[in-house]
Amino acid sequence: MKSKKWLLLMALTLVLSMFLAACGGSKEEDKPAADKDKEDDQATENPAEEDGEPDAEQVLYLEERNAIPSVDSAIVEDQVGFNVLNNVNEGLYRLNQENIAEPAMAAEEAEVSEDGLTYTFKLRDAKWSDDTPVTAEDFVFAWQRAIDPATGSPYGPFMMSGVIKNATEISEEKMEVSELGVKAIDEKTFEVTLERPVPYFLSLMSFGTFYPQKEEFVTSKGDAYATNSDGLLYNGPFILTDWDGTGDSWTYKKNEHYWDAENVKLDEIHVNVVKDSATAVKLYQDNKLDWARVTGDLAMQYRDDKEAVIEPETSVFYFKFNQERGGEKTPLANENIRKAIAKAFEKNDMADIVIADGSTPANFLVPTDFAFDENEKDFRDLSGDHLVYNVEEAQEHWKKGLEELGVDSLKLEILGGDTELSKKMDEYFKSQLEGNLEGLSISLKEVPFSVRLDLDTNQDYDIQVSGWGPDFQDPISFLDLFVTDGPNNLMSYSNSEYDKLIEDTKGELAVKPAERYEAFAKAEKILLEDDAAIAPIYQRSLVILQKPYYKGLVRHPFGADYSYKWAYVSGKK
Amino acid sequence: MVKYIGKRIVYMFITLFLIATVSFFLMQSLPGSPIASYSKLNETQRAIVEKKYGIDKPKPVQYAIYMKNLAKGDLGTSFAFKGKSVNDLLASRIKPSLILGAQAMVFGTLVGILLGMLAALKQNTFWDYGSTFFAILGISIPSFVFASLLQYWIASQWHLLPVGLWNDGWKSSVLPSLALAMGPLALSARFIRTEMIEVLSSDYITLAKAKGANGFEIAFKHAFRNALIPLITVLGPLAAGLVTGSLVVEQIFAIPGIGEQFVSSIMVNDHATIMGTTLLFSAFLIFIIFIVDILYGVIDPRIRLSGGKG
Amino acid sequence: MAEHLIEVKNLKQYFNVGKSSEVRAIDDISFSIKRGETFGLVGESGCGKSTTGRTMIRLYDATAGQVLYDGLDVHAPKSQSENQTLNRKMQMIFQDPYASLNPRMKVLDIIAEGLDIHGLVKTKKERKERVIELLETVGLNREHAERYPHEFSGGQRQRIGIARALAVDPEFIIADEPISALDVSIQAQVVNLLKELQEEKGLTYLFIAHDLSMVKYISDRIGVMYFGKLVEMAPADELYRNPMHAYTKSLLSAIPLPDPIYERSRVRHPYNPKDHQYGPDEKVEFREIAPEHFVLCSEKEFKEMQAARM
Amino acid sequence: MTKILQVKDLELSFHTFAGEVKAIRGVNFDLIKGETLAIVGESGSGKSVTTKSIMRLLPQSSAEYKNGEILFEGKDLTKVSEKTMQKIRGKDISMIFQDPMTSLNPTMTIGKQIMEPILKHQKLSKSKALEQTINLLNLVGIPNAESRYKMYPHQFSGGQRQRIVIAIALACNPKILIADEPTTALDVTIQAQILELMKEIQKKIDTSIIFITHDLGVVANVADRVAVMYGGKIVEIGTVDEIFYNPQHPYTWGLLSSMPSMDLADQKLYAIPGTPPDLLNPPKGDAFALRSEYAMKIDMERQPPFFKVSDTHYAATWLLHPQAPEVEPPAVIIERMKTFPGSRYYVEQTGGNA
Amino acid sequence: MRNEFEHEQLPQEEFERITIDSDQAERIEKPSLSFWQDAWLRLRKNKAAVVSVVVLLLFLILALIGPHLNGHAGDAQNLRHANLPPKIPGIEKMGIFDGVGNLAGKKVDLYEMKKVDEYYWFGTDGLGRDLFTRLWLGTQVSLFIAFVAAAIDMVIGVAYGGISGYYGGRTDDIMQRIVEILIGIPTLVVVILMIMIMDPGIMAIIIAISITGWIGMSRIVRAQTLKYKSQEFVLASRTLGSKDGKIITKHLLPNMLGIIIINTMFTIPNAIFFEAFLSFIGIGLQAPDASLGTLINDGYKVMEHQPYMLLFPALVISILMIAFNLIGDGLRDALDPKMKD
Repeated sequence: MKSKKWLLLMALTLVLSMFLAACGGSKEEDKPAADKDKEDDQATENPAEEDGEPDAEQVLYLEERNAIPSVDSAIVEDQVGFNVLNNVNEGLYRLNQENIAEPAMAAEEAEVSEDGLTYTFKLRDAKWSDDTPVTAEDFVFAWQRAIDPATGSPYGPFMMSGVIKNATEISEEKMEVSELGVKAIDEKTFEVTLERPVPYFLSLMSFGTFYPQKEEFVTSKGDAYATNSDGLLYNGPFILTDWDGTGDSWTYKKNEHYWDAENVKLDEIHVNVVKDSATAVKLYQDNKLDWARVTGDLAMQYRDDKEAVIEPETSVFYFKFNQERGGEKTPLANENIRKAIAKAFEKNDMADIVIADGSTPANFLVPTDFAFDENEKDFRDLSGDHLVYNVEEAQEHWKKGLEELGVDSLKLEILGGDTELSKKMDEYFKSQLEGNLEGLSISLKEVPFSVRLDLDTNQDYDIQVSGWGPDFQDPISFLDLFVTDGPNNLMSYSNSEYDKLIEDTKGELAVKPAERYEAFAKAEKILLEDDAAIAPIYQRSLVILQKPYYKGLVRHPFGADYSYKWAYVSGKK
Repeated sequence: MVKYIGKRIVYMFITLFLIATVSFFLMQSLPGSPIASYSKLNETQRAIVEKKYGIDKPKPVQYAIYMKNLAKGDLGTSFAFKGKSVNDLLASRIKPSLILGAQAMVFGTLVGILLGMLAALKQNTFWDYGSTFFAILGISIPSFVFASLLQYWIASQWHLLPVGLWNDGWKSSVLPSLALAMGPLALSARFIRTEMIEVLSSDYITLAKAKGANGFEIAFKHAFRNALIPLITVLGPLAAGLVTGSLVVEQIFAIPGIGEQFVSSIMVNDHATIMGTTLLFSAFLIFIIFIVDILYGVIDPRIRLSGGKG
Repeated sequence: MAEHLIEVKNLKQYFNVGKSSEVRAIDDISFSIKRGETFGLVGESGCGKSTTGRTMIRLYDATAGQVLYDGLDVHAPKSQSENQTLNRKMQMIFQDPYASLNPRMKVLDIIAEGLDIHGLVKTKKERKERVIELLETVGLNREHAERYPHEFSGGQRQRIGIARALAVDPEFIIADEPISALDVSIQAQVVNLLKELQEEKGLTYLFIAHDLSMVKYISDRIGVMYFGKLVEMAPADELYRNPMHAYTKSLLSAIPLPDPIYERSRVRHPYNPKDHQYGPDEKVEFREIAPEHFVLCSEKEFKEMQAARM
Repeated sequence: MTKILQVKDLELSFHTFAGEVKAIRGVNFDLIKGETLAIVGESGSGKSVTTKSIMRLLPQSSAEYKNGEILFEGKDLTKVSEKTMQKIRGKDISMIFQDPMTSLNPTMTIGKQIMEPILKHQKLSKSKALEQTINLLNLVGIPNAESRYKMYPHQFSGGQRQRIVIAIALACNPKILIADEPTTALDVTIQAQILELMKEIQKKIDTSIIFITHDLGVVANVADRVAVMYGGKIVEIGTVDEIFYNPQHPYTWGLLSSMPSMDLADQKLYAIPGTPPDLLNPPKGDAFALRSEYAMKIDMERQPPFFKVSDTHYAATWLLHPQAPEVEPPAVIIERMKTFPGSRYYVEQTGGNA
Repeated sequence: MRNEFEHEQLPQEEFERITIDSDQAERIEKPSLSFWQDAWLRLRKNKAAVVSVVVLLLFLILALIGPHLNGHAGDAQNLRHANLPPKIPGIEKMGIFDGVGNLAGKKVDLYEMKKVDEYYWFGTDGLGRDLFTRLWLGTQVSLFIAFVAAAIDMVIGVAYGGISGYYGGRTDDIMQRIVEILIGIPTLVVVILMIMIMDPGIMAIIIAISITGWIGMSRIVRAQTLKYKSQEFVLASRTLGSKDGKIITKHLLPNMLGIIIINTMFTIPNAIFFEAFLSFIGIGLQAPDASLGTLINDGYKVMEHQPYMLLFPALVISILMIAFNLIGDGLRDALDPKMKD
């Protein structure tokens, strides 16, 4: 109890002293199958020092918030699945401890053709867990499988379309699968042909969708492929055991066939699904877990615990303003109304007191500490702040907007999630917006994630609290969302200048990094400052409780969340 | 009797069929498509996936297919656990729930019966008020509040038992079972008390007294069994209550049970799993009610022997 | 105007027809009641005597046969007004003084119910006065009108029940064991009242009872029922003096009288239906053995009885 | 003339939420070995309570012995311990209840129910007890006892159940058998059988019977002596002939004359007016006075003491006080008195109806 | 007393015959009490029930006026005042409710620290809203849901059970088959599904709770109808020519009213529980509506650190449930001592 009192004191002290910078924000409860936004962040290393001798017993107990829906690399679309894949399989590249993609199944850096369209990978002498070698054919098979529409891979077409040659056409059944731009030159040489130069292509290579699959094994398993721990072949640091496909617990065991097995220190990792954060914390305190996420109101209580780690993420949350609902223009089609709302809520207090888990206020779309230009300069320093909280300006816009619409009051609905935190935030928004904008009344609609997706798809909302986590390390991962008719636009926003800028970054600017980043900055300004198409709210952080003896955990800013490859136990009694 | 059982079994199947039908169409009116979460799919893929799951067909056809599969015992394929059969999913989740439920039921009714007997035999004494108050608390305090109190004190503070998870052998099951048992315990305590008091005032108890039976003999040889028989009738509702309780108790104690699974499936619109779980719950409940009816006949000689008449 | 106010012809009342649990509560009985007469119906519990009364007043639909009231078939479909008339003319007094009065209604409203239904009073005042008049008729007073049934003793309640029946000015009253739930001293009050009313208003009674001495006292003619059949019917004195059917004899011989000397010498004649030893083709029917004295018997028995009577 | 049981000045109250109900207000009687004493009275007169108080079967929470004693074999049953009472119940004193449908445990075989007191009080072996059970069943006239003792109560008819209850009561050859309206719920033919059975058994085992009933016919049939109860008191007690042919209390008159006799068909029945007294607030004087046409001033003020009519016959009515005016009983009573030698209306009958 | 008396000499006028007025014999001594007056007397004797009624009334009044008692609006957010512990003027001097919270194992007056002059009687939540006000607003909502749901259950249950029982025969057969099927569906499953299908909110919860909630009532009413319709007073009414409607409204319903009320008394806490349960698993009310369930849900997460957030709503809900149950028990004893179950 003492430590808890101490925590409370700390928490409140923080609140009082406005000592925000250091602490992160909170995090929104992870949703099952949170596909839309694969939230990730910035690779953060544990504060735990890397020194200390590993203990004799190398066993860890971890939690996940959800069960594993699938470990078929073509099918996986959720955080848990990608996380598992990252630790039991390996692609051509793997993010290292510094979160830099380095060759993994590839023996060395890829050879890139001058036009940036052809990548040739030399594979290392790696083996599957059944002691057979990993070959170039395995990549060809896996990638083709992922793009084959019959597979129903959510990420295959999403990641490959417009990147790998003919991917778009194949996914729309306009071409044969075999025409995908991949080729096994020989057993150990794999060649990829791109549609156009893609500057961030190599960072994709660590992404689960691009992992190899052994055709013989996949075919022999048929429908049972990847449905339990025996239904999968492993080429990563660990193998999966005790997973029955639907269960709430599983175990990672060290993969003796892994090429870099000597650097893998952990023998076993036991994972249990714990859906309730309070329970997870209790289990952690009871030493049943060595590591636990702390979400919701609890985050505030624990963010200053001495075993707490705040992991800033790369997920950004924002209001989506729907400009057209049910075929009719909404008041949000009015630019001034959007700007008014975007500037009318205080973000600092919100991050610090309402969310209170270390999350930081966001005046941007592309998160901080995520994308860097060639000079290692953060994209944020290039682009600056947009739509900063400013009541006076907001009220001016509001007055103007109402005049333009010819009304003196508006009733709008905010669509939000049904988690504890989103509800709390929604209430905060309601209070702030109604308080600052006279004549505005907000109704809240809080629904489960699946329902929200449905309403989003049908554009059946006014304002939606939405978020996005990147799948690869490039601003395009965010900015591509809002191009006209983009699959994630779903709010009838359209600005041709913006579209053009984004198109340019994919085309002519693809090989001009500096100009490309400038274009991104300009696009972001149009999206936020000029059009207020969306209104940024915060960039998320995650509070983690981690035992001091748990060392070497690597968190990734995109793709899978964690690598356990380098983790170890040191100093556990 | 055999004829009666046969008839009941037929009724059970009709009931299940109707429940399946109703829940199928209820499911269809749930907002959001079951593959809404497959949002990254393009049109082509979506069409293919819908075809794969058969949800591209008209509703009546889907219904017919579902029913046909159901008749074969096939509950379909989960949408959330990609490509896995709902049968497997439920099978893997039912065990912890059953263990908890059975333990809670046995413990709850046994202790409840004891408390109820105590209250009835010591009517209007401290024991009566005590156990009645306890029963009222048990009925009044929501299971999730009780579960979290147990977890907080016994596990978090005193470290007597695990906080949660399902990997500590029998220890894991103690607290959640206790939390679940509270409802049946309180209900059966109240029920037995009422029944006992009624039985104790009946003529045959007076006759037993007139025979010279002592307090113990009266309570246990004469009153107990007669007070117990009606308790069987509430076993059904009690079992249903366990299902309710298990939803949150499993969540609070992080137990991979079916109740917890049910809530998750609802959150992600996993139609097939929701349907499957609903049917499983219903079948369970119907079966319990059926067993209760049969048991009633077996235990109460009045019904047992007149059963032949139909 | 027919001599017989009521004619019951081949009345049958079966419950659960066609099922294995079929009960022949009334099995083809016929009798008639003259205007102003009291017809007693006796028999042991379950013999069908109450069912006969209830069927006659249309509380049950008859399985077969007819009940003619003043020539009008009671069970045949009729116009609203004919129904209303029948409801007024035939009334019933019930057995259980505790169950026959609605515990939630004041005596005033209980008695006035018939008045209200048939629109016999116009104003509230008239209504109340009529009720008080009725109360006084049955030996109660105006103070009782505002009270609830539970405040009355059994005898008083039974009189309230009579007042309720009288409210609609009936011609024919079915008294269904009206005294069997009352204490001896109270029984006389009720029986006297019924007799007085009969004299005053010229009522016709069907008096159902299992107490033979009271039935004899009040009835002009008596019918004896045994397992749904009328076994003997005769004027009261005749029946008691010359019981013919073995069952009647047995019944009469079983009654203890408040006369120790008689009791010391009373011999009981047990009845065993098997003693009749009817042959397969013997016709067992109602035969008139003496004027107005009918017995259910075979031809052979008939002759024996006649011989015995001589 | 051994007095096997003496009830002296017994007073007993129930505490109900409405107040104290004085159910028994001073009851005195003796029970003589081998006799049948009938207690008659209407419902609420206290007859059942009296017998239950002998057995101490009243709820301890609400019933209170206010005064008096119940002497059985030198012990005051109102004072002995519950343990002692348990030894007496079923062994020395046993009881038969009114409703045979509810007085047997529905979930226990009748054999077990009969064996229970045998095993408890006689310490016999199981097989001996079973043997005795079967004998008892035969005794009370249950055929095929050997096979039927394993059956449950609901498999027997009402009359048979009452026989079984009697068998239970007789299991230990009790000194006193209390029968609380044992035939009220039965049909008249069954009633006759049960009464015969009881008389027969009494002869066999020489037990004393307290027989409670409201049916004067039954009383006339079974009783040696009769006690008439009214309003929580015994108002008249005497031999059966004295009560039926020379009654002294106006209430007894009322009871006897309110029953139609088979002969006097067309005479109007005598009806006792009014309703029994409310024992929550019992009247000050004679409880019956308010319903009596023979009431005197003193009846309203003082409870009458017992006046002796004969050595065996007492009645509690002021009418027997020497100062009381001579009253004429109802005609029916006079008819009865005419047959009783020693009554004031006795008429020597030449033909004699001995 | 039974021995020989010396007959006491008494004044002769004592033995004057008197005539008792026959009305006297029929007089009823007791004051006239209707069934309800009688029940009320009995209920009054039940201490637990009386206390419960008082508590319940108190809570009802507080639910109505509580939100206006201390000048804080239920939806007024003040982030500077977030997460304050309870502080009540007057009582604060006694060392409880003094605004002191635990910080780093030390007791610190958080009000002083945050320079808050106002009093928050039950503290504030994470958005700085006054919990006292919100608690009673929440109680309002919970009670509203419970009362409306119970009323709907009652109306449907009574109608269904009444029709089924009264008309009997085939109607009854069919209606009972339907009920049998409904019983086979786990209530909770239906409730959750209904909530998901409807637009979330108070109405959805009410409908979801009512959708199977009436079954219990209908069974009881049916059983009662079956019992009463063959009672002699109903038969008497039929022989007088009463129409079905009259029989139902004048004879059956008044007699069943007691049991209906009792059952409703048990339905209400059930509905309160269901609402709380749904809120607890996260599919209950929409913010900013608060109910006891949502308040408990908020409090549960932080029970170790801000126990007051859980304590007050949990106390209120438990006391309400206990009160309803005890009143139900009391009513059962008062209205129908013989009633089982």
